[in-house]
Amino acid sequence: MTKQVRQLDRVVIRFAGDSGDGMQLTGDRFTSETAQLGNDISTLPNFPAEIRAPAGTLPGVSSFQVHFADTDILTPGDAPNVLVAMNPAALKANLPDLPRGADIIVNTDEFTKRNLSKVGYTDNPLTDGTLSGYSVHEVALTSMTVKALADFNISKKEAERAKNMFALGLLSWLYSRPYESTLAFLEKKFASRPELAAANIAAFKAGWNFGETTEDFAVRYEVAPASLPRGRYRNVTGNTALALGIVAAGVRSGLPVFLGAYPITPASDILHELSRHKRFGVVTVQAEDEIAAVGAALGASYGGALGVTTSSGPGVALKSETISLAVALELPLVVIDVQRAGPSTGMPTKTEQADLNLALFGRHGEAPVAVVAARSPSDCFDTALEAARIALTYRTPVVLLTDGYLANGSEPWLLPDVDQLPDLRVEFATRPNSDDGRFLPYLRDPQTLARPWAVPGTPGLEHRIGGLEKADRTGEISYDPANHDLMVRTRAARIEAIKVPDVEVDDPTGDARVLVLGWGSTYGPIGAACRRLRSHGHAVAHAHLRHLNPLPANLGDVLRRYDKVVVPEVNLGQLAAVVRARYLVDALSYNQVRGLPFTAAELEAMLEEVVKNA
Amino acid sequence: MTKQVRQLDRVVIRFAGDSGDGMQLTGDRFTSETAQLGNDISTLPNFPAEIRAPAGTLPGVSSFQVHFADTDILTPGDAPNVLVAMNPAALKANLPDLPRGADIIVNTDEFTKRNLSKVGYTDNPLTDGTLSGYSVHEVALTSMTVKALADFNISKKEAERAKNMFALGLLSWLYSRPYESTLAFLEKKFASRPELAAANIAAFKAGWNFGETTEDFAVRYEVAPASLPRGRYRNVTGNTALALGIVAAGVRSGLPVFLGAYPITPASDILHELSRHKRFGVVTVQAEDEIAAVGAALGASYGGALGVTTSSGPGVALKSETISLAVALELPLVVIDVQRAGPSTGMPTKTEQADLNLALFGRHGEAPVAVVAARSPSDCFDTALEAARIALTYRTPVVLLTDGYLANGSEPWLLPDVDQLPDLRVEFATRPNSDDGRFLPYLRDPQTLARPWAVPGTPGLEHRIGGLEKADRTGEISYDPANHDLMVRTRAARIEAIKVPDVEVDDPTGDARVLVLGWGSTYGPIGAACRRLRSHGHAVAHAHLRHLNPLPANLGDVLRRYDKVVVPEVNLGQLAAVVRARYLVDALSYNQVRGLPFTAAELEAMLEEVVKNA
Amino acid sequence: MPDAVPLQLTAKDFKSDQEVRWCPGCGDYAILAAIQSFMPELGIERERIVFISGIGCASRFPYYMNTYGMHSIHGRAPAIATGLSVTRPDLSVWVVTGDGDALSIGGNHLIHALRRNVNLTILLFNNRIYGLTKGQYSPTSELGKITKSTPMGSADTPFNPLSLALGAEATFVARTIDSDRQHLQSVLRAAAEHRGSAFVEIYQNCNIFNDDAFEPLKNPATRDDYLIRLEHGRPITFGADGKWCVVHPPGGFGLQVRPTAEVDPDDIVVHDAGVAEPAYAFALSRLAGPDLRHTPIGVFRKVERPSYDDLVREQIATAKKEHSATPEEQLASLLASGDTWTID
Amino acid sequence: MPDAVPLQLTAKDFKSDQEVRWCPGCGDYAILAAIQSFMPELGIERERIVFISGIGCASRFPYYMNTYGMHSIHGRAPAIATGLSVTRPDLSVWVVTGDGDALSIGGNHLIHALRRNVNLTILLFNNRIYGLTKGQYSPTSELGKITKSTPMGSADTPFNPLSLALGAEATFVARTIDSDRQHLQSVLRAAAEHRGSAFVEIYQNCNIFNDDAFEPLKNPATRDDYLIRLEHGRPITFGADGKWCVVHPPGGFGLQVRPTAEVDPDDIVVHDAGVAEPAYAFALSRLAGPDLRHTPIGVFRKVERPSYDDLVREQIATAKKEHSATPEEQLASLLASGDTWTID
Ligand SMILES: Cc1ncc(C[n+]2csc(CCOP(=O)(O)OP(=O)(O)O)c2C)c(N)n1
Ligand SMILES: Cc1ncc(C[n+]2csc(CCOP(=O)(O)OP(=O)(O)O)c2C)c(N)n1
Ligand code: SF4
Ligand code: SF4
Ligand SMILES: [Mg+2]
Ligand SMILES: [Mg+2]
Repeated sequence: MTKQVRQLDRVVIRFAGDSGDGMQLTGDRFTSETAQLGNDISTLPNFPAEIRAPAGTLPGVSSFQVHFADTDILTPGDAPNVLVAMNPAALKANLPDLPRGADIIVNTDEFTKRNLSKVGYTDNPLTDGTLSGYSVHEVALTSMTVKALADFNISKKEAERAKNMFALGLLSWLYSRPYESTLAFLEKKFASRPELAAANIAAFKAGWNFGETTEDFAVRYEVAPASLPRGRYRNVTGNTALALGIVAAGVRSGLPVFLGAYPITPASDILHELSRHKRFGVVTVQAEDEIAAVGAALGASYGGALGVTTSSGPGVALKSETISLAVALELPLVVIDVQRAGPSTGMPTKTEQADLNLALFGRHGEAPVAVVAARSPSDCFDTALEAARIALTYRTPVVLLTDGYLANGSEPWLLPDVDQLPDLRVEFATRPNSDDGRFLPYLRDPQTLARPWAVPGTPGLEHRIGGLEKADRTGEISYDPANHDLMVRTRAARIEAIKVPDVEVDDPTGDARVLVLGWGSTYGPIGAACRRLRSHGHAVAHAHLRHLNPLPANLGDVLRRYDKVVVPEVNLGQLAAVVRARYLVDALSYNQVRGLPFTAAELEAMLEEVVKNA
Repeated sequence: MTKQVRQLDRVVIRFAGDSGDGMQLTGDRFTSETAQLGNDISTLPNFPAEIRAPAGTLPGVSSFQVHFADTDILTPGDAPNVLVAMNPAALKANLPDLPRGADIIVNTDEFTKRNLSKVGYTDNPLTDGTLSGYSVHEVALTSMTVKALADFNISKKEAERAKNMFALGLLSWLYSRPYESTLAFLEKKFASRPELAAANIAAFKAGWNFGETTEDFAVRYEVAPASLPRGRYRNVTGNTALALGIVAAGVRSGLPVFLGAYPITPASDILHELSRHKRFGVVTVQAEDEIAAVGAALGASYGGALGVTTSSGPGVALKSETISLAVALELPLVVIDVQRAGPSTGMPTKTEQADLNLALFGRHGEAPVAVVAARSPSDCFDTALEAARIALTYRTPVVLLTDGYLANGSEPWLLPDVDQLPDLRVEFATRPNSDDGRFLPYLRDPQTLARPWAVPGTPGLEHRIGGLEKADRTGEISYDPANHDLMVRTRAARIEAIKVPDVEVDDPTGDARVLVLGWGSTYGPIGAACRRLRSHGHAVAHAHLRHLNPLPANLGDVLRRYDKVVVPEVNLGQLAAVVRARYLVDALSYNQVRGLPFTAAELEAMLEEVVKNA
Repeated sequence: MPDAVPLQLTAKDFKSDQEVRWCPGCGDYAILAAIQSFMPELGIERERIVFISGIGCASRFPYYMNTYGMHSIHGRAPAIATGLSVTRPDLSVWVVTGDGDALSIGGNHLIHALRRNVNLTILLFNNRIYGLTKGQYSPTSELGKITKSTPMGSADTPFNPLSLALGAEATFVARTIDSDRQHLQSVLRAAAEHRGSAFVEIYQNCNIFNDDAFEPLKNPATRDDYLIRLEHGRPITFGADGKWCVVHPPGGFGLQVRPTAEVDPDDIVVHDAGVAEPAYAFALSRLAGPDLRHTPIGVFRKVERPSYDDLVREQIATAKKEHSATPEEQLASLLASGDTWTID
Repeated sequence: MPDAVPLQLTAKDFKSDQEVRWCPGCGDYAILAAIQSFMPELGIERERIVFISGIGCASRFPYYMNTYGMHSIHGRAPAIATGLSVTRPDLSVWVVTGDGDALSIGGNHLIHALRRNVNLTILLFNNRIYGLTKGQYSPTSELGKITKSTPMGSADTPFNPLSLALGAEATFVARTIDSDRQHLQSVLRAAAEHRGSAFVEIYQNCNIFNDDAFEPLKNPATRDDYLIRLEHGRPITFGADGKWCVVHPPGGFGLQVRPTAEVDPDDIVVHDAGVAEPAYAFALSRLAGPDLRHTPIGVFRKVERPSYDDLVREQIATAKKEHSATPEEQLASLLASGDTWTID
């Protein structure tokens, strides 16, 4: 029987199940099928908190949300249109996020008394009316999968595990996804166990066919391709893009990359990824702690490598003293902070933007560093290159801020042309730089105010540097009051002198009176909210900062051009305070600190108020 | 022969010599003789940089400046009226600070070819006109001392060493100081070596008599007592006052004091002082590093002690992650930062105010703490008590900022009446605090928003705390988005809710249009500059902050009352940025970062400009 | 119930109301159960027992104990516990830590706690992996270990935690294993009795990221020939009816395993945890090979040395003895010490 | 002069233009002179030599060497040097540190550098005190030490730096003393030859805050009976015409000093720095008493083990070998890895 086909412009699906149910993989596959089809995409995984919980419990729920559309989109979507719930825990944990009317596909096999009680369901939600108002599709995913795989000689456990492929097949059918890449993927994944590959493929097809045949799904959906810029795309997470950006920085600078890192959620994957690219001369050292990690990176920079260190808040705090040394030594250093919810251990798997103050002000003495932030998963690639450019050109530590949302979220990435990437080559000092034939390690380049990078091994430039105050030009230890004042101001001027592009303002109609100023991962939700407001006839402008220190030269003018400036942040107003202090503009701070990204909807509602009253 | 006696209202004397010449002791003694006489006093030692330098070299110069007057004074004085130079290095190092016309007393014995060349004097400054314009008194201090002590059976070295007492005797005569206390001091100091005591006393008297008899000193000076509040006084340095304040906090709270510290200049003396007061139940642990030091202090607080940790910038930076834990645990903790010149190792023996940002913002996540700062050496005592009050009452980390200038500077201190000191007694939780008989470790006091302090050993209140986000009231681990937002805002509200006194404004005429806002050790120079301006008929107001977080409730109003607000800081404008962001007042930032306190003169000059153009 | 805890405690009394959240099958469960059922033996009221941990799977431990507890930050538990132990002699303070927590980021605090001999019982759950952060190698992972962060194998020689502790002047050093509750409890017993720092390494299986790391010590086929149970005062023999023994080759250094049959019984090393000289325990700590063959478990070393906190408190007591005045009076005279003068 | 440094270097070539600023009489002067005059022996160009230090009096060392140098921050030199050594195999990297710098705040970095066996020569100037901060006790100060921070005496048992290093898997461990230039240089020679981490403790006199700490080892009246000079392959005897010797009591553990006359020559321990088993060097490290009696100096241990940085570079080399394309080409294919799709 053929089914009715309905066109949709956008869909948000959330796959949810137990940690063991392979929801991340299922989401990944659906995402890549969807990519093949040319939709724009944004995804967001949601892992269980640090510690693994017993199977079937609420803390054990893992989910993956994918938003795809026929236009370009900016966020993984506020609320799912479809929830795939592999067990009662997944249903209970995700139901609150579901708008009435949404579709729910549940794996009925798991709704046993025992499983229900595990999550505190006294009655069965499938029958007690809990789900009234939703369109529920009850599917015996496990048993149907097992039945479908009866003839394969694989264990029962293995057959059951394939249920996620059954679900994927069903959803792929429902949204008319091309499945070739998934079949290929499964072949590859289970290359060593052909029967398992075959079984999973069979499960996938069984799911697809189930959709085709069952009465339960009367309509089938299609989402037309989005008109995105031409080119080759891949889907990429923030952590992967960041790691690739570091590799690219090594290639484009011609310098070896040294990563000193100590594992920490959600930054560890950068270490994992970079440790796999040794062929690029990338050295990764898992240090004994964060202090050693940044110390080793600084030592490598001293030797002429691109020193990089990655961590999250607690670890970055520990690096503070050594970053201050790097400020005094004036050597390149890239410090990556994948922010998570604090203070202290906080909620390691949850996102937050509350380390901006730490990056800007978290050192003793006057120790200014450059600070940049990425706005989207794929932007992490460009931001990494920009951080490396600043570090290498200006011989300074650069703090690069991302967060858990960017780190694990993904989006399609238009692959850059390698030759078009910035040229990051540097010149090491090779000969004395003063007329009297002496080498002056703190004699500066008049443009960049950078001092020469004279690496050990260079004959005739032997010199000593350290954390004590240094005399201008000679770099010798100096306690001279005037020299200290000069050096303190010079270190500040060095950072202010960094050339950064003007901030662009997205103000289509040009007559907006309210400006929304953001930084980092709020780019998506703010952008989406502004679009919605405009679609409702409200004029609103959006400026988003990549450079947080120094700030773009035009920022002051931009801010003063608007009657009202709103700064939404996933902290208590850290950027707002900076711009208020700097430009004396009465920037309004809007904050939610829930360990989650903003939803476009809440920003839209908040901004609508502001716009109306502006 | 009797000499002419001239009355002076104020004198600034600087004793300068080699590290080995005992200048600090000489200055201390002169100071205490002066105190006995009832002058107001302010002193400032200047130690050679960390590493000891060879004798007679410039880096080896050590000096002690004492300012005394017949009125109350606020600073050690900008420039000495009298320089006592024990060797060529001392002369060369200090001459630049000397106004023409000043008196210079030099120890001619040390002006040998060898010593001169050591400091790069080709000719003898005593003869080559270098000192024209100064009134120079050439005194053969060493040889006269040795001669005077010929009959004592002490070594030649010991006799020579007594030359500082000769100099002290001379200066004591010159300024008509009472010397009984010094003689008593010497008796005590050399109790074990009576002949040495006698010799030093003899040297002192020889110096005194030399003044009486020599032609070179035609006039003798007197400085009348100042009219200071009645009471018992002692001279005290900032570090000592701070340590005594901590001891007092222990006594007044009835809690054992635990100090976890790792030595660092200029904070080490607090550890040394507190380690001598074990009879008050003060436990001092020299930890393996700063992280262990603050950790141990936090552990002690957890157990019901007053946990304190002392350090300077580099060490405080290292404590950041643990302070963030203390914010999450909501336990009392006093973190003392004796600021020194940074960044990195900087100039350890030099003063600076550049750790304010670190104290306010130097932690990952939203981790607000209370911040207070001392304004003068004796004020360190009161500030320590205030830090303890806030920590104990509100169960929060408190950062107490002083600096090298306060730490080593001294002034007369009107001894407080112990019973009048604040009552710091606290109540530990002893029983469950919820109706259902459960103990809720994060159920707050409605006034203070403090949670109960339930120390181990309390039956029935067994509970677990940690760095992960906690559910409101129960304190159990929570990843709930709304709860995190609530807790983040509550931790901020907790600090904002701390009751701190309004800031007082010193605006005698009440018609000033310019307000000078300061914090910490700039109190003296700013105050002195304002007095001078007023004496020249300029109206200027001065407000000085002890509380930097939370800020006094009236600060906003105060700032808005004036046309112009100037914020002088020994950093690049850290407080200025805070008040600009908070109150949107166009506060003017004035900065000198030379490792030295401001001089009243430079502030006067700067402020005069501002006042004129206001 | 607030007051009056009956001192007849049972394991149940030490279970907190928190749901235990380790992966099913994790060795931590067995250790938790063993400790909970051992606790009553201490004869100490629950409220006087404190567990302080760092960060890691192991460090979740305090949440599951119905005592006082602090889940602190990564690597710092020994430092925090030192502050508590020094100021609260009435408490029984336990540190629970992992191989990364104790030996990687926390290495410095651990060795300093041991040399100071602070009154602490330190339980190191060694699974030779970073569990919580999902499987990077740790300072106890074997050389060449392939993990997420070392796709071509780790390049660092691991620490031998017991050798490190002995090099750091530890007075009590022991090893036990998650799978043998009885042995684990016997070691806890000895550790709890020790005044000063008691360092206990517990081999713990992480079945998710480093499964079967200690398999040869558990597998019936191998364990007898691999595991050496140390018993104070007894000759060191092991294997099926003691077919192996440990000897101390004359002239040679270190210890050796020989077939008991071929050895003069007098030459078999008689285990003495009380040997003042740490060289013996050190030699024992080197006996096991990388393949875990000849792994001694039990108490390697147990010697008396004044504990840091006892000495510190003695000084306080001595200082106090000399003074009879009230604290306020003493404070007043302290403030007024040195030269003072009066203005009136 | 920029280019062409003559490889016939002299001590003078290694003196920087900085005025040396230690207290007159400080043991650091002697060490500096010894090292400057030893350097030419290395046969390495000055520019390929790097000294990295932490903070402390000892750590001022790099300023006085006319090589590359970094005076870093307190305790972190081994970590910083690790990053340099791993990325720059062409350099000779030296770490200079003090007992506080290396063993107090820097303890963790030190023990990890040693277990990794990073190519570093680590010189620990041990004066058993904090010199730069003016005289607090250090982790090597004797128990009961009275200092500014311990007016009633320190309560912590000191580290034995060599025992700690051996417990941390060090491959090269030696001790020497500031007052004996010849011995100091012989130890530097052995250390410089060693591939991996060479750990050298140098007893150094701080004549200001801990004068004569090593007096018994220098005083003609005592030194012969106190100091034991280890020589590889030679029986360990010392004292006036070797009247003392070191034996290894059968059955017993550790080592003992006996009158040579009373000992069968075959029972005298023949020093072998190459013993694989660290238990021997460990026993040697325990020989000296708190009064410094029977203090061995020389190379305790020198064994081969692949160095961390060599292994890391091998992995890089292996990974590179498999690829011939240009970095740009490889990067392009890396970026395009995984599922990609094209929109046109
Ligand atoms: C300062 C800091 N750095 C890093 C982390 C991330 N982290 C948490 S636990 C851990 C290591 C866990 O390994 P282990 O101590 O062996 O405990 P296990 O999980 O294996 O029981 C790391 C690196 C952190 N929480 N804090
Ligand atoms: C982070 C930090 N903490 C503390 C200090 C202060 N400090 C400088 S050197 C030193 C110890 C010096 O002792 P040691 O390492 O033995 O060197 P020595 O001066 O004896 O040669 C200390 C505590 C510092 N500079 N930085
Ligand atoms: S990851 Fe390993 S150590 Fe952690 S809970 Fe799971 S099994 Fe246990
Ligand atoms: S303080 Fe001691 S170690 Fe430092 S320079 Fe002086 S004598 Fe040498
Ligand atoms: Mg582990
Ligand atoms: Mg030292």
